[in-house]
Amino acid sequence: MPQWKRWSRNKGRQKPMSQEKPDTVWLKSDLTENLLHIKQSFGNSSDLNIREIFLDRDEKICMAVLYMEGLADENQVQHFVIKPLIHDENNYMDGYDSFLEYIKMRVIAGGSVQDLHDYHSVYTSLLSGRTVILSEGIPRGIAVSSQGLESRNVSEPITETVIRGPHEAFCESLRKNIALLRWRIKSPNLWLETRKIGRVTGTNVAIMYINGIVNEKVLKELHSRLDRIDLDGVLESGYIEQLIQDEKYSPFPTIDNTERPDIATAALLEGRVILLVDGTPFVLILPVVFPQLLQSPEDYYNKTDYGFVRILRYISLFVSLLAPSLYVAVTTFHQEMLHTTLLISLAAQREGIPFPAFVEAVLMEFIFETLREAGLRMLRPVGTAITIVGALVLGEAAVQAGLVSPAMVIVVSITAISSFAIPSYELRLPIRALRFLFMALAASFGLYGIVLGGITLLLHLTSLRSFGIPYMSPLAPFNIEGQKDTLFRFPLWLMKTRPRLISQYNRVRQQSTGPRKPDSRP
Amino acid sequence: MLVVGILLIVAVIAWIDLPRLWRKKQKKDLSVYLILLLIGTGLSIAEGLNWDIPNPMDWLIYVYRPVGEWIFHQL
Amino acid sequence: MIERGKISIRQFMVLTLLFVIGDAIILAPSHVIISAKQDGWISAWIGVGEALLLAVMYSLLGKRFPQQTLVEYSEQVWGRWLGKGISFLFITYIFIDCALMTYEAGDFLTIHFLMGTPIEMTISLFLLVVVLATRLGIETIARTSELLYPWVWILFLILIVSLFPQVEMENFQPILAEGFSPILKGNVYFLANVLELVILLMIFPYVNQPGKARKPYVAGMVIGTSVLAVISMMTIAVLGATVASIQQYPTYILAKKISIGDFLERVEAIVAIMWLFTLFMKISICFYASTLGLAQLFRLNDYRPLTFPLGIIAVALSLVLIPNPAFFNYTHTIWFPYSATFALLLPVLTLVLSAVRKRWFPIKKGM
Amino acid sequence: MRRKWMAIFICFLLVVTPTGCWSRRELDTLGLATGAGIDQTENGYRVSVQVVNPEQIAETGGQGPPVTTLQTEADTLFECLRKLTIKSPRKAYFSHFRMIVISEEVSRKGVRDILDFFSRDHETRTDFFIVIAKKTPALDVLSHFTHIQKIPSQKLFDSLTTSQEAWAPTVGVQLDQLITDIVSEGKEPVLTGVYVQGKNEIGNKEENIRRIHPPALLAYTPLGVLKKDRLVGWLNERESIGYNYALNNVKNTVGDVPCPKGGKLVIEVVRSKGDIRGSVENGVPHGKINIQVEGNIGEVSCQIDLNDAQTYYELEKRAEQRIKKYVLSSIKKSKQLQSDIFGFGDAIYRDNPRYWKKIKKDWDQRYPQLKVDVQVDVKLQGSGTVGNSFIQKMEK
Repeated sequence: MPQWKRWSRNKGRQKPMSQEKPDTVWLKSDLTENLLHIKQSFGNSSDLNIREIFLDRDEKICMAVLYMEGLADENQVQHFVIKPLIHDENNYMDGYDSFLEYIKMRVIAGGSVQDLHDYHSVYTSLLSGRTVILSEGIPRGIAVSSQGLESRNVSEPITETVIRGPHEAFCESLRKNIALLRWRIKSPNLWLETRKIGRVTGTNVAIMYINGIVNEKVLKELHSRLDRIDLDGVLESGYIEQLIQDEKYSPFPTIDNTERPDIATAALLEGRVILLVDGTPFVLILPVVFPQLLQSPEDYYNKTDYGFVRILRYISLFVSLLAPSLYVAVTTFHQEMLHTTLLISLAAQREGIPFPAFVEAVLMEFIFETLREAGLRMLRPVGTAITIVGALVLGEAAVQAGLVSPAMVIVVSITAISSFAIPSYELRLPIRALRFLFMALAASFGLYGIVLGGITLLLHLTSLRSFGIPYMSPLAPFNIEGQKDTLFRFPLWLMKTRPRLISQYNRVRQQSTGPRKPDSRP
Repeated sequence: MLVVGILLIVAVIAWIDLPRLWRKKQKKDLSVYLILLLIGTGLSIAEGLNWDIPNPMDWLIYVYRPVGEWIFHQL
Repeated sequence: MIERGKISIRQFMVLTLLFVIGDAIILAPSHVIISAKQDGWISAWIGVGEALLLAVMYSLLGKRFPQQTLVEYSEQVWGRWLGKGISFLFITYIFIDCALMTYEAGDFLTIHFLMGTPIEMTISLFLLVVVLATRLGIETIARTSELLYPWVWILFLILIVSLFPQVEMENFQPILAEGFSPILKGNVYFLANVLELVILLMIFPYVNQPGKARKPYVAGMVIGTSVLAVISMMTIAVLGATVASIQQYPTYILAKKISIGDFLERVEAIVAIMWLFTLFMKISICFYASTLGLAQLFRLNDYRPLTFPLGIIAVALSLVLIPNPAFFNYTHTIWFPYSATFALLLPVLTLVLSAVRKRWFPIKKGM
Repeated sequence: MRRKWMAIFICFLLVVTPTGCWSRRELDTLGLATGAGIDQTENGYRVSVQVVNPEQIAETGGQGPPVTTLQTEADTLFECLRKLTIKSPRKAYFSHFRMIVISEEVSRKGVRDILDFFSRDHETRTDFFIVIAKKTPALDVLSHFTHIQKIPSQKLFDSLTTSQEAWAPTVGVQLDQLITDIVSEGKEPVLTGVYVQGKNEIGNKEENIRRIHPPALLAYTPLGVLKKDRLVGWLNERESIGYNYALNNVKNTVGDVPCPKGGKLVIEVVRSKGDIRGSVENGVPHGKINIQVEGNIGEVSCQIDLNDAQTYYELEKRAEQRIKKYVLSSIKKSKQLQSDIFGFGDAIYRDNPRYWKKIKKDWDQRYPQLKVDVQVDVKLQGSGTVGNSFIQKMEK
């Protein structure tokens, strides 16, 4: 082991896990002291609203209503907490062992009420948008639900678009996202576990799965991996993804993500687990197998297409990975493979090009990747302009100037177009990077290099696992049933079972027979 | 130059497995590993410098050629 | 057990099949045609029958020791030191086979594909990938073979179907012009390829249903040899015995003949790629078997550290073994008796001896 | 895990960087050779290689000629080809050979040395045609301006491919076929001839393609007969037709048949199957040629009643006789030349290998005495889009 790695590991050990519960500090009975403590903890932040109320005419029972401005819905606080408290004419009745209990049971009109005993829970309640009520003389508090953070409405998916199918995407609010799924799966077996991850951010992370279908082993593995996470903040589900994936250095995604509730629902029904992270519309799906990354929800929504498009996607995967390298290999090593006429026309195009084919290819690919990156980061209206300037003007001019051959421009364009036909953005990234590697192989060893590179890639892919599931299944290990939904999508009524390795119990998914013509005879 | 190249490759190879074997203190594994690595290095350097190396194939031919010719003669 | 991976029955079948096709797909036709001329296909089909018998014998041996590799049980059967000696010779056999095939790969590539690239480079690169595969273990090798498997079939079918218009039945005539002798000679060459299947006894115990390894093994062997026989037939039918026998790699020349319309021609890369796939599988299995065997022989904890040193040795050895191409042809004469020692003599003796020992001297546990 | 990948990457770099790219050749460093012509010099060969000028072929077009023919002289073929580099900026690349033109002189001396190079070299394939330049040096054939297809060797290739499909006398012979025939003891090879028709001296000037009626044309002639690897004689057109019928080389052709009452009628052959068999009867070898032809009436220029079934039988018989005559004449010619181009020897070997072993040594002497039985069966199917010709009505 190299020295630097050992050091970095030691450094990590120095800080012990100290995340959720430090030392519990209980609430005091003195309201003023409590309020002071809370205010101090928040550093007198002005968005902490504290409203003090006297409940009885004698002004003996002092209460404090606390909420965070913005996080809590002012309307709700007013209508369901403050108003009932102020207008409460009954005052304190006997029969309730505590005054706070009385308020909780009779007065507050909020939906969910929770008891608080320590400061820490007060903070989390406040920070999750709940309203906290503290009372003089009682070392307890109650939290009333009043979350009202304005979040983006459910809108159309941007990254995964379909022609036919729901045009609805997850949004940044965890609650809304969970609701979107609950709405789709009306079954009590859809179970939900939440936990907070991030020492500072305390981000809510929800694990959802359908009990009875899900693979328990995957679930257990997921829990243990989540337990191992210790970081200060989670800004996006990518953070979680990178910390719980199987193979540390593989460029291929072993965890899928989606912003479409229908894809998430389908994953749940197949027995997968999904992981929702507060604050991002991208939910994680696991385990994931490679063929899944080339599926689009529309494969299932459209009736006529039983897999033609999917084959097309596999082909475009090959093309976008190998087209430039094949071009380089064939034109610089294996000219005998080309048809004479084609060879002559290619040779004519190459006349006077200053660079070798490999450099030409790398240059063009590099320019194209830059263009794509620029187009992504650019302001949207400018983006199109840049694309046009870049692609059309630059390409045309480069050919005119004799810097690149027209054939190379064609190859690069085909590569680019094919890469967009891969549905999973996550898969495009490794393909993009590997393309350059393959070009280098092709430039030094021709087709032989490509074949060896391909074998290495296959070796790598087959050695991957996603939460214990072989990554290339059902292709390798081969599973005949799985073929119904791999290269081709078989008619719906033939796909009677769930993927074999992913859901091990409860395999049968439907018994429906295919559509029948009505019996003509009576 | 060639020897340096071979030694470089051997060094890279040793870097992969040697530290782990060393740390685990598996004497037998380590010794087999080192012997094989040494043979490999020696063999490649000898081959690279075009030294005369006894060819195992010659031994095989010595042993099996009569047998082979006998078989083909019989057919 | 050093290797914890398990492979399925289907994977074992695929491995066997690709192993049989291995390097033979491009070499077998020339071997049988040189001595048997236009009757070479008969030699090949006889070879299919022999492969069936061999497979049955090997699987008997595998069945007798379902949990152990050949190296492990030869120690039990032959006694500790004799067993170790036999195992060591067996491992060298596998390793030499591996080195020879590596040389074949390099030789073919430098002749037909990468003129001017030194053979050391092509060989090193190839073995680098093989070493990588071996380190990833038998499971990964098996899965990769499953992914390559359909491609081998597709490429094979393209080759056969697109050559159909060029088949000339006259090339097969006359049948049995020289009697059976040349056919049997051709058959011996063919058999030398098939005998290497004994190496798979090193993988037998890793099939996940040990009792059922026999069927896929036999199936893989028979289908594989049939593929070779079909290729030999095609070579004779399309090229004719004369042209085929002067070629070093007739199957490759065969692919050069493909010409359908104006679009499907110059596709000999198909054969080269198919051959690289199967050859890669075969070399990986051999390399895996020899590293694993060596680790088992010395009772090491892991075979993986041995891969890189053995890889270097294999590169050097393949160049040492074959100083020039003529030497390579030379090896064909001795390859059959050499293989037969380990592929016929050793299994038969082991079978007999283990039966005898079981009967009269039951093996003590922990020997 | 990472260490393994790192190491592999480093190994890869170590392997790749020094190798440079040995066998790489950029397209613009290739001299794309499409044809070679081989002439005899006093003690060696003069090889002319046609190298494409890609710029001239490309759509933009240029001013220069589409190809350049370079020639060198040396003792051996391979030396000649390598010597080309002293005249060409680019190394010639042979994978795309379409044509090898061998001069008559060389082919009379023997072509085996040439063939060995082409079959041994890794760059060459076997899918080019080999022809003999009849009465012209091979160099002239390869330095010819051709119309439609600008590259002369490609033009030769294309026109041989099309004419062997549609015109009986020609047949394209490729390398492996030629080698098989040369090596085979019971069959001798043939090669098509090519010559310059018209004014040879204009052929290599650009003027040749400026004219609507080119003064010089490259055209194929009937077959040259080889014995082993030496040219021994030429067949004429009719003999070539007979040869091709017998060897099943005819796919589609036309042939005329004399009408009963004078005039001619042309039959278009749509399917033909030739079959050569050998046998030994009473210790004497026999050859048998069986030809089955299906055809349509393609052109009628005589008085004939095509509505009469009897006419068809009559015509079939005449056609059969005609084809038989061609075949017999070609057999006669080959017997004269003592070259068994039909492969009767092979046929006998296939039928009776033991007998063949006895006679193969003196087959050359025996061949002229071989009895050959020719059977032709012609079937006429249709008469085109019309029944009786309008000529029938016109002259009534």
